[in-house]
Amino acid sequence: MDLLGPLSASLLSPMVLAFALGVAAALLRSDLRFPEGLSTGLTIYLLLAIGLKGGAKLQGVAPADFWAPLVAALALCVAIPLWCYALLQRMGRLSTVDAAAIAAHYGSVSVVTYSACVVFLDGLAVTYEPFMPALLAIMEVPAILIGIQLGRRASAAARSAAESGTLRELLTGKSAILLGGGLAIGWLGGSAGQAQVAPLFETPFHGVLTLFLLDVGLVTGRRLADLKRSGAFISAFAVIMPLLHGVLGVALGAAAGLGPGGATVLGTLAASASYIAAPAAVRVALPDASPALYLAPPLAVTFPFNVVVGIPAYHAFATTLIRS
Amino acid sequence: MDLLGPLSASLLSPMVLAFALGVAAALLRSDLRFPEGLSTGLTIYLLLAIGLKGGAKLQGVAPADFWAPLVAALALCVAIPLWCYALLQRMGRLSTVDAAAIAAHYGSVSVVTYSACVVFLDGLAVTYEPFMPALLAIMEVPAILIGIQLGRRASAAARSAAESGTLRELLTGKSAILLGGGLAIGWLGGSAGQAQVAPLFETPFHGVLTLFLLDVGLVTGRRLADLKRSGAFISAFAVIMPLLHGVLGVALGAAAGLGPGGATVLGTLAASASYIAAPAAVRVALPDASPALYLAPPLAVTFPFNVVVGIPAYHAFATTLIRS
Amino acid sequence: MDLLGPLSASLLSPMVLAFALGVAAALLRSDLRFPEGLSTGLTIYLLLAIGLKGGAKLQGVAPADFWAPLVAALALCVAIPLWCYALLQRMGRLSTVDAAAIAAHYGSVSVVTYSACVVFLDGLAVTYEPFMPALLAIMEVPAILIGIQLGRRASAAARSAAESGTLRELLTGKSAILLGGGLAIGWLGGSAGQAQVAPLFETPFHGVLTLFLLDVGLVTGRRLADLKRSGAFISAFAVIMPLLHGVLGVALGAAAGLGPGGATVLGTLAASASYIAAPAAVRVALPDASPALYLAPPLAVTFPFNVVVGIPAYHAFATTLIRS
Amino acid sequence: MQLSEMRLVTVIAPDDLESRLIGELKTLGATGYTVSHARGEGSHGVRTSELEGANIRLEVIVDPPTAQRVVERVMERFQPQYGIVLYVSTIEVVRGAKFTGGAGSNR
Amino acid sequence: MQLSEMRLVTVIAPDDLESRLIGELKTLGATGYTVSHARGEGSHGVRTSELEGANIRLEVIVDPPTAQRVVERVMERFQPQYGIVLYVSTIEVVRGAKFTGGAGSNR
Amino acid sequence: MQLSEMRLVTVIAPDDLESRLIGELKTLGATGYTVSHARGEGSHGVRTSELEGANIRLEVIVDPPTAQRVVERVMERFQPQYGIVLYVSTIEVVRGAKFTGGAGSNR
Ligand SMILES: Nc1ncnc2c1ncn2[C@@H]1O[C@H](COP(=O)(O)O)[C@@H](O)[C@H]1O
Ligand SMILES: Nc1ncnc2c1ncn2[C@@H]1O[C@H](COP(=O)(O)O)[C@@H](O)[C@H]1O
Ligand SMILES: Nc1ncnc2c1ncn2[C@@H]1O[C@H](COP(=O)(O)O)[C@@H](O)[C@H]1O
Ligand code: NA
Ligand code: NA
Ligand code: NA
Repeated sequence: MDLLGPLSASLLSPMVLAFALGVAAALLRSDLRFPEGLSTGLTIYLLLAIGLKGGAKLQGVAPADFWAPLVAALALCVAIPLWCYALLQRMGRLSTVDAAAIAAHYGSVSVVTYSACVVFLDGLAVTYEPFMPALLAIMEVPAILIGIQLGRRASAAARSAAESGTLRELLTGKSAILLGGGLAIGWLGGSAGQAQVAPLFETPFHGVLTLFLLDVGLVTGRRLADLKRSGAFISAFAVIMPLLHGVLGVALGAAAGLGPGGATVLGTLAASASYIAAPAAVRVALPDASPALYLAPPLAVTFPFNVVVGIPAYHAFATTLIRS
Repeated sequence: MDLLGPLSASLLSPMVLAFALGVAAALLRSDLRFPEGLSTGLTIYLLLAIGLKGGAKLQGVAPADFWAPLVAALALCVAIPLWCYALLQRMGRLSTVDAAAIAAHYGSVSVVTYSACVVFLDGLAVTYEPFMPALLAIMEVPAILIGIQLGRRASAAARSAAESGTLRELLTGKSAILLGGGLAIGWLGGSAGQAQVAPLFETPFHGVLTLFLLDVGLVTGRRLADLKRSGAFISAFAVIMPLLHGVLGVALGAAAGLGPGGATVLGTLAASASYIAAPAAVRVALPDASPALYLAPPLAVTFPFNVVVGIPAYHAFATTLIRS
Repeated sequence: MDLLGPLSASLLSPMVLAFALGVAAALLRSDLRFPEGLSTGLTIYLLLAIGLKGGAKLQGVAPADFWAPLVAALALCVAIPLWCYALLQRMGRLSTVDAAAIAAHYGSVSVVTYSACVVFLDGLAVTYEPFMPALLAIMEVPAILIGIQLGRRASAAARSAAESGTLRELLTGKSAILLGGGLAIGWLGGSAGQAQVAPLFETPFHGVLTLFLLDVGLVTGRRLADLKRSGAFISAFAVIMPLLHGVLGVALGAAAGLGPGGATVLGTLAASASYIAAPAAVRVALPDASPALYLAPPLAVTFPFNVVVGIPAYHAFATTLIRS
Repeated sequence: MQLSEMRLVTVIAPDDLESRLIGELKTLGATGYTVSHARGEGSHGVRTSELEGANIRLEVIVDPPTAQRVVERVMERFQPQYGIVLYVSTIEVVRGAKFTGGAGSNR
Repeated sequence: MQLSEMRLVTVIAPDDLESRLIGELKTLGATGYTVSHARGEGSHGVRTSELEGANIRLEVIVDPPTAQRVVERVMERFQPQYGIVLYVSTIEVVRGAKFTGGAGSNR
Repeated sequence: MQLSEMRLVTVIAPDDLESRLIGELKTLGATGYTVSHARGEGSHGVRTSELEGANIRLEVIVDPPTAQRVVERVMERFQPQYGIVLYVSTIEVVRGAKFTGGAGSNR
């Protein structure tokens, strides 16, 4: 299989380059900074746009097609945080609460990585099942809850923060409201509704993602030093685990009857580590956990790894697995 | 006449659903919040976009066609605040200043409701007179001035705030500058000018409105408790008066020679209650008036009522009246 | 030559009218104000958009075509600040540091004026060399450095601010990162990359520029009083020098082998005075210089002059010169 | 115009805690509060963006006993877990009654 | 470095009043001011969005007599109608002359 | 809860200087800082927009000797060139050790 074509297409996409520009600007100590209104506005846009588009596609999905992939997705969401936690604690020798926090991030999913995957598949004209965005929304939450429970057992601070980090708080968090609400609006409005909002929420989506990734790059660049401090184990973890999760996700997807496109998306979701929903939840529910440990690896290692190497690889694996 | 088709089309439009999502998120105490830069940016966009589009259409309008609808519109703008004031004071037993403040809001017009009406008509491929956006801009101001004068007679605080709330201040307010200035730019630039800005100010308009309504929904949800506190009279007022004003507006529009589309728009304008321009003006000029009374009813009752029930009804009435 | 057609097209373009609306609103003391998030967001968008579009065009440019115009551009960038400085100091009797600051602004280039020129040429379907946006990015920096060096010799405050205003700081400034980074992204991504971001960064560009110019107009209106205070010499300078620089730029462009479109752009760049990059740099590096002197003339005189009179004139001159 | 002394408690806290902090303040009898957006750095690292979380700067004017209660509540319920900085200063206001627990509001 | 005492008047007011408040401050001899955006709640309800109106937080450093005049003017002309909170504190600055009415500016 | 006195230095400065000011504060031993966006006007004219430049409002809580050093450094290195306003006030904090140079951080 030719991996170089897609790889260079990924590497040279405006999205990846904007991320790299942001990292470079931060390392060069540029005064470029996104104001609050812009950063938050971009996040709101992306979450809502993904929800709306996904929701509109949901119309006409038969529950019968949906349940097997749903089970596969939930299995991933439960298993990934558990073994990440064990690994980080035993082999990585991280404190319980840090291990739990990182587990929550890697068990949850990244909407930006998901978008990069969709862009990649669209570029190859590969289709995927219409319920994948719904899986994205569903997969965001469980691992965060699991990670929080794991961390809470060990941390007095987290226990006394116990009124937070509950299911209720997660389901009313910005991320769930926009993604879930967007899905509902898209689904209820159907293609007629989507046609009305597409010129804002679909056509320029890729450009907005590029702008957002410039901002993500700025944060990542500022956080690179954290990575160095947190040691080689974490950095290795942030490459190896996504690869394993990606392969596993593709395999489970195939077993659940997804086509190559859908299996690639499921692999990508499994491989991705959250950096919008999970940090916001963990910040409040596991305040003891160190942001240096849970923010930098997803941003600085896993995200670029997935976009540049992972997604093409998962797709290559999916086509091999499912075609044969 | 079939009212259900348009009704469900309205109910399930992304705009209305986004508003509902915002209300739900606020009631669930979600942490979703639009930052200042985004909220204000959306307001600036909407006002300017409506102005620009309306202005471009004004080219080629003959004054002869315009004067009768203008007189109808002005009559509505003067009469509505007067009778609302009387009603609220006598039957509603509101204080003078609160009655005056609410009268200003119901006498003025809502640019968002106007936009919803235009979207509705566009969906049915119903045309309307090209000078309707100009009427929108004109109808924004008089009722606010009248309401302020009514309130000022009674309130010492308002009198000592007298250097504000003047015609000059209203005409240089954000809302008038953007709407009026947009009209002027659109009119001077004509269709060539409009072609240059349409990809920003027309194509994605509906999507931006959807995003804005999510924010409006958040405010409305936070304000729902106000509504309960202010009693049943106000809530009934906020449904019944718009219906009356809508019917009256359609009838006057028909009498002034408007087609069914234009009469629907005039009815909608009459029925709508301002929640951008009027609150800003009243806040400064009638500081004694209670925001709980003048903000919640237009947002939480009149706006959704008009969008879901009112506009289709005014349109049904207009087609009956004018076709026959 | 017919100058009136293009002139009225310029005067009545939404861009120019939005600028005028902003000036009028500020003079009327309107409460219209762009929040930080919106203003900064618009600046980031414009710089990045110009970079991206320019970069994508760079693919396939032969260095052989590029070097002569590059030399012409650099010559302008070095010469303009030097003679502006001399003139302002000797004839204008300005202090050394003020003269140097203004020289930096007029020697550097205005991305907004550049955009207006491109819009003008596109309107006439006149093409220009694909490397003009790269020239824009290159021409931004040198004159600022020269101006700062000139000012620093005279000002103790500037010398003690010496750790700033260095080449490094300029090259990592927001403006250079976005413009230069955009060029790089566009160039690496090529037309495939550009196609992905064009719906955000190209299609609505003109509309965004219009919105931005409304904000620029607001600042300009507030600054008009500065202009009056700073005397007639500066105002005359702000009209006459651009005209000279424009003519010179066109002539050098023609000599360097540019077509009429490219020569018009080079003339416009020479004639334009920076109001994004230069003020930011001068503020830090020449803190003694008076913003009233270096902000108002580019905004309130040179920019509108160039857009309304200058660009059509440079183009007329370019077509005469190069056709014959 | 007669000025009287009150206490101003300023709390710098992660913006995620806004609604919970405000809830506590109201329980303790604060008659109002003012919030603005802030970035910052401290022992819990940098807080300067949407992704990393940002701070709020919460100001509440209260009478001295309430100030003491606010300090205690925030230090007990929030400070041990979250990166919160809190400081108190004495200020002068015109009508002190406005700021004393529920009673004496100026409306 | 020698510090001298000055008065800091902080005004929390509806943002609609910004230009009028600043006009008054200048009339009273303030040599400058600083404004930031704020949200808040008090006896006049919640002010937290574009539609509901938001607050500004206006700081002005002045000498004690000017501070007194600012307090009086704001309390007389604005406070009775509008929801305004104002407080005064004593601060230390380096060159006090900068803040004393018109004279002594550092430029 | 025991409160102890500390010094709060507030610096209003052009936002372009943010990273340099923060660098200095860290060198001088500040354990943290808080920044918010501000507009303003003073002897250097209006600073109220992206084009004209805006201000930051930088707060740093330090012990009295560090406060003195911060004041001196800012006044020497920045104030002469740039329009900077700086003021100091005495505040009360809960665990003063958190704010004393490097040592005593609460994490
Ligand atoms: N010494 C300080 N002076 C001013 N603000 C501080 C200081 N230390 C911490 N902060 C603020 O309080 C927040 C939490 O502090 P910390 O718990 O030390 O991380 C930081 O993000 C800063 O905004
Ligand atoms: N006790 C308080 N502490 C701090 N800020 C307050 C307090 N009370 C009111 N405010 C602020 O002042 C504004 C007007 O107050 P009010 O007139 O009480 O509604 C509110 O929106 C708050 O931002
Ligand atoms: N008297 C004052 N009170 C409050 N803030 C001030 C005062 N004077 C100046 N400032 C602030 O400090 C900045 C720089 O001041 P200046 O150097 O006087 O221009 C201004 O933009 C204001 O934000
Ligand atoms: Na995952
Ligand atoms: Na109305
Ligand atoms: Na130039």
